[in-house]
Amino acid sequence: MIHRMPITRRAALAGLGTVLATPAIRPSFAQSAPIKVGVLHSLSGTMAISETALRDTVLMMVEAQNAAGGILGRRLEAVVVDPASNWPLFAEKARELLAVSKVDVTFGCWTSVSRKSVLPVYEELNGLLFYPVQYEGEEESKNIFYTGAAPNQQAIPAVEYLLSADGGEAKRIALLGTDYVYPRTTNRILRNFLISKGIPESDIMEEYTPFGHSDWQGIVSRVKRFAGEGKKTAIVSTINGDANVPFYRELGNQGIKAEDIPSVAFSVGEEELAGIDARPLVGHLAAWNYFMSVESPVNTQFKALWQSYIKNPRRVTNDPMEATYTGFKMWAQAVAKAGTTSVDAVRTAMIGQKVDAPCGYTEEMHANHHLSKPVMIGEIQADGQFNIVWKTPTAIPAENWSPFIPENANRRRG
Amino acid sequence: MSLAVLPAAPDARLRLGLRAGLGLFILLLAVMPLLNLLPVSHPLHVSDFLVSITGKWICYAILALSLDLAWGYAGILSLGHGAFFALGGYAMGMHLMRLIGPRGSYGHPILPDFMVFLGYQELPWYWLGFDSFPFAMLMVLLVPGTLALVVGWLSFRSRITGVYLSILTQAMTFALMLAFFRNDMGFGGNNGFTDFKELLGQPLNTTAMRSGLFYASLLALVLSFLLCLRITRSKYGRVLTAIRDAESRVRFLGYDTTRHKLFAFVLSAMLAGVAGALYVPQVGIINPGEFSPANSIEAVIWVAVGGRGTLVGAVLGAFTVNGLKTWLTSAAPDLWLFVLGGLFVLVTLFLPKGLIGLAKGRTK
Amino acid sequence: MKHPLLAFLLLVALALPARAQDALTAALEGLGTGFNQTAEAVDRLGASGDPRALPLLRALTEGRLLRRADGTLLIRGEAGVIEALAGAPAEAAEASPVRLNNRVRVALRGALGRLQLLSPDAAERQAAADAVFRSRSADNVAVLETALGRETVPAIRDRLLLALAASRLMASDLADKMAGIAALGASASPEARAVLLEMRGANPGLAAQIDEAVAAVDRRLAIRRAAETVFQGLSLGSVLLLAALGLAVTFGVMGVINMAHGEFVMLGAYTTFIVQEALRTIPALQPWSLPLAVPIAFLVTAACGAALERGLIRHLYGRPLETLLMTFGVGMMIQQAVRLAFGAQNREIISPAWMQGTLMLPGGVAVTQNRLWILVFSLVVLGLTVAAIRLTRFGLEMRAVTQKRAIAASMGIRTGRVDALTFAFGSGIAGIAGVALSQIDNVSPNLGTGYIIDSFLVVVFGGVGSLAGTLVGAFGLGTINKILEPWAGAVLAKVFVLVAVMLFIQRKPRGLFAQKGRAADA
Amino acid sequence: MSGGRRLYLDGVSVVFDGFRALNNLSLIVEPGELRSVIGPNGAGKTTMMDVITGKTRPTQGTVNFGEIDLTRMDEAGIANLGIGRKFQKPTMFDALTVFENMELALKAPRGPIACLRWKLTGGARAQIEQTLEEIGLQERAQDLAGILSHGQRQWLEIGMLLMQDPELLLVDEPVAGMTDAETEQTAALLVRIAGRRSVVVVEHDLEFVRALGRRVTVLCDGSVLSEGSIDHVQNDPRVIEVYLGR
Repeated sequence: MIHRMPITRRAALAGLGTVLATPAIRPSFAQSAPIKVGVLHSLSGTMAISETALRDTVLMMVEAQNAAGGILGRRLEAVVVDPASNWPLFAEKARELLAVSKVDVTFGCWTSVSRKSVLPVYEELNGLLFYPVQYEGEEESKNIFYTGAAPNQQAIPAVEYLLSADGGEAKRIALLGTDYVYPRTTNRILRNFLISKGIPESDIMEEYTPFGHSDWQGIVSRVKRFAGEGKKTAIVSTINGDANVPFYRELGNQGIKAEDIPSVAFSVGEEELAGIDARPLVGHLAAWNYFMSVESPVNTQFKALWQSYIKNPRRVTNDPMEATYTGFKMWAQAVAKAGTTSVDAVRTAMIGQKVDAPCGYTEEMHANHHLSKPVMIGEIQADGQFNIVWKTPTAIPAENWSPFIPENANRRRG
Repeated sequence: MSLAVLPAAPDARLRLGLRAGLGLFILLLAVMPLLNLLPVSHPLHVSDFLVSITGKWICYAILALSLDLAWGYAGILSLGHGAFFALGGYAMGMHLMRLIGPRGSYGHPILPDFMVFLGYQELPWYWLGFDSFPFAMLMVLLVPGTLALVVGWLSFRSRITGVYLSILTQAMTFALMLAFFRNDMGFGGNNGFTDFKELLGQPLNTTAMRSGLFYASLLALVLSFLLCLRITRSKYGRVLTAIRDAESRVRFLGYDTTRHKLFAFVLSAMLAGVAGALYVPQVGIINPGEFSPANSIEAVIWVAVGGRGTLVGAVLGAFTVNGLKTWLTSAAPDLWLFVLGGLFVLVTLFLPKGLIGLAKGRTK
Repeated sequence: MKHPLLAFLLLVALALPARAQDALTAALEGLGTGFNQTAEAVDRLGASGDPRALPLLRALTEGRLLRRADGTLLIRGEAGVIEALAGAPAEAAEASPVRLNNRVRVALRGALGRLQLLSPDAAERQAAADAVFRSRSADNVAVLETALGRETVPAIRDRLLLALAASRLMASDLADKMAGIAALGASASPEARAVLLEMRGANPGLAAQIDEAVAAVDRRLAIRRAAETVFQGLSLGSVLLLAALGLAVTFGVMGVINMAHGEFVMLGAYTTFIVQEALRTIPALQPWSLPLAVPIAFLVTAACGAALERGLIRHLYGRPLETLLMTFGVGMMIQQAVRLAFGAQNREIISPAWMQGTLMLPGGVAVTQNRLWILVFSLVVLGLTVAAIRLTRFGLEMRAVTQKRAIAASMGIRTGRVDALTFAFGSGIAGIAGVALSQIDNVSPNLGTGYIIDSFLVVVFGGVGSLAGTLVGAFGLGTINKILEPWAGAVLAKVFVLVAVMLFIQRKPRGLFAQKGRAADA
Repeated sequence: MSGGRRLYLDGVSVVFDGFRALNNLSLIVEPGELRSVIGPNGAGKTTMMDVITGKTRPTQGTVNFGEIDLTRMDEAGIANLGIGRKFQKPTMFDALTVFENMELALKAPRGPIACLRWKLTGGARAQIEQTLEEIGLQERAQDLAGILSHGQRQWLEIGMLLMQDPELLLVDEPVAGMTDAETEQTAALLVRIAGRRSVVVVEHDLEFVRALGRRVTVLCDGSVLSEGSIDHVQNDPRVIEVYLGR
């Protein structure tokens, strides 16, 4: 890609520079230099599975924006780097994007840890990061815009649904998750929430597994046993992308039908299901703020744009991609409004931006740097798509500091 | 200078050349933070990024040195050195976490954020004392050292060598990685530690502090280089080489090879720990990923690329491979793995003595 | 007292369709307007006991039931679209499929169950029995008794009896309840246990009897659960065995450290994917794509192995550590190549029907089909490997070369060729492992990385160069892991096993089945 | 080195999975004695040395050096007791120079720290250079041991043996690959050494053994077949049977 040449040469210098310690790069911007959009998603390593699609989404948006004449009459130029699913490398690459490539905005990160590792860099160098994935909340940085869901925009409504008549009036809940901060925090929030709903501790099961866990026999049969106590049981899964395939396989093979033990997942989208034969899973649930099956004009555009860009009519879209799309649109509007790409101006311009998102709702960026989002519950269909069985009437604002974490009461604001 | 250590002629010229080169290189590194102070427009200006990333590479170079001591000289191919590096890093990380104090987002006076939202009530016992800098520094040495002592003693005593030792050490770091991923361990699980605020009363994200850490690392590099030099030049160094080439013969000369190897292994583990400790405040994060076996293997490969059994080679390798990696992950995000993988293949196939070997070939 | 009425209804249903027609149309009221209305309508259809509701309900489960704005229901079939009850051909225009949710599914299962209890097809009757058991309501008692009256297949009878017991338990009559409790207590099914516990709250008076029954069930279940744990251990062991077997040859026999072994496994999995895609065009062969993939995967990875050995590894014989580093580099490249070729996303592997679901072993031990197959498969592969090494000419030459290279050479064995073949053989096994693993793990470029360390440990633990050792090692570690898991948790269990193995190797550096020879001195 | 210790083997057997390498072997080597051990291949000569030097643990039997039970010690410990060994196949450290090889062998504290602190004193150098003289390698002092000829390697190893200043030398086939002249020198050297130290020589070359002209022990199938002067054993019918019978 030609548009990546300058950074190539500069980075080449950087590489040599340190070996020979030659004096390094002086940034020399031409007058109407392009607006630089950093892309900080893993293209190799364990997270590549999820993140490569987001890289492509940003590139697609950049292309589209340029086709539409760029922003402020300036061309957009994507700067792609590969942090290789290596968290310290994320920090390094973030610094490189900001200090060397001098990007005006960055779209990136998937896992919480990658975000947490770049956060200090963005705050120090006053950069701008758009983070497109649902996460555990408990964070608010002036340099980050969170376009994914906070727990109250995904987890809690989903569990409420399970407890409702339509969801099957679950009385016992098995919280299964990959052992990292998002599931831990989410489950802590849910535990407190469930207790507030009158479900006793004894009817809550919590199990954690390592990343990419592939042997689910034991846990699934333990869940079966847990469900065998004569109370309607449901599974709440915060299992991370990669481990879901074997997990659902095991569910299917051990004959756990959605009618008996429904499960609702927070990290399983169309992309993950693309990896498995979804027939045994029909009826299991996922909670997101967007499904590919949403019927809205914007979504139709979005899907068409994506499939033509990726040159694959069967390629799916998913929630984080939609969040990326929405974030990008907002940023473009904010830059246009601010009339400049300077971070502080854009940051202020961002607040209150509205975008008609593919999810069919108008999402707004609030002062807490989080979006108001609708919550949707989808049932897995045989074709790996979701059939939306429930959704909030309106987009609901994010509670990134959950009221179900007691410590938030005495949290120092700001 | 004794007859014995007076080297053969061509080697001498080379070694002198390398020394000079290294000296010059260190000098250049030393001035980088100063050049960084120059105005951005100045032709000699060095970017913050370059400085900070070089600081990181210096830590890697120390790790490479420690590995070279164990592998290049004592013939102990440890595929678990990443673990010692990470443990040193964690010790430092725990100190930095304690220093955050009430500045965490929950404003808890003692507990780090991750403990707060995981509902910890008080600090686990093994966190006590890490608020004191000297104690933390002591742990930076002791924790990796002790682990090396235990694993090394068990292995060397039962005469586990070669690939068996490699596989064993690899299993060690793998087990540690799994363990540290567990949030119940009280080390922040997958997220590890991040968002550090200060060290020794100085805020971390200032240029002054960054150059401070940079020089500290550079000093550590020079010192560990001299230490390794002292060791390898001594008779002990020759005993290690002898053990590497014919361990049983050394035993028949009356040397307790277990003790000798153990000494080298523990020392090398401590060096790795120091490297990790300097690394963490500069990259601003430490997490279980550092334990991943791939990291350890990569470190071994730096040494192989530079040239095992030559200290300069280890340093050279660390800088070359990492420089290449940084460049390629931006310049060719899709292809860098090919280039790096290819490099490893070529080096092991055609440059058994590494880049230094190449230079040697020249001088002859 | 509803049962007589019901029995009557049933007869009527069979006798006088015309009369039933109205009842049925009445029952359909509201179906498809909302989830709740649909569920209620389905319940009514089930209660009606009219078999002519069957096609409609089936259509609903399979999502072939359409609803026109005016409320008329249509069924889409092979023949085309027809009106739900009348059966007259109809226009599908502006008709949308009736949507389901779990609540409706529950209702459907009950209703279908009731209507199929008397179906001529045994499989259907069995499913029906289970369904009725799950949906258990006192209304079912009569139907079940009728069904029991006719049922001849013992397996189905048992299920019917359970269902009957469960339904009795729901009845208001105390005697019925007691009978139900007794029957359930006599069973050894977790479901029965669940039913009992569920009813405990509703019948405080019967708490004692229920607890007794539950205890009885638990006693029977205890053994079964132990057996299931063991199976899980063996299953995990079989995975380890498959992953390690190739190494047992390349590392164990040849003493070559191949860090790209995991990538060969991954290549095997991708070959499975390619074969499956290739067969999409030939539906007849679809279910056989997996068996077909085995030899192909073997050949593909074997070829890669041979290339790797001839091209690179052979230059590094006697330098195992360098080989280790070099193959690590190769692994990186293979992984990235696959990532670029197939994309980083997981690839979908369809499990053939015979590998899905659970199998009930005698004694009611439930084992998952795919894992059972993999267990069997792993043993077969092991057997073939042993046979190849012990019985074939190639195996003989292989052993000769690995034991006394020079002498073998002097006897006219082309050692180079044997090395290549041996390595190819080991790599091929890795490929086969990939085919099996594609059934339980992600088919992604990272597939292999998860197995490499475990594999090496298994081989070393079992004793380098000893296939028997690899076998024992794999199953031993797998079982220990699964026994630890319940109380240590998945992660700690693995950590414990790793540490245990490390300590064991310290004690016995040569592993369980010590071996002498070239590999052992590596 | 007056009043040295005697080497005492009694009823020593070594069994490698079924095969008896040593079979109830008994042998006594007096202080200062020079003893030749001969025997056909597989007689157990090398195994005997392995047992003495701690490389192999005897399945049964006692191995004492003076009062000390060698079976309880490891190679290093035994070597430090003053039992030096020269291997059948000369082994040294090819990556080090001849001088460095000698330096490593030189009797001195063996601990890591001690080695780290070690300074090559004038005395030590003198000692090394003198021994180099004795074994005729003073010219090669700075060459890597790896480039020496086979004969020179033999010499170097003998030199290293001397540097250890052992009380008992176990010399395994010292003259293999040596010229006749060298062989004579070696014989002379060993004779010279003996008296101050006890020496056990394992050799095929009967001429060499004759040249040593001391007490000879004939091993066969892991136990002593015959013992006495060279003439005595050469006339012993069992020995003849063993040697000529094959």
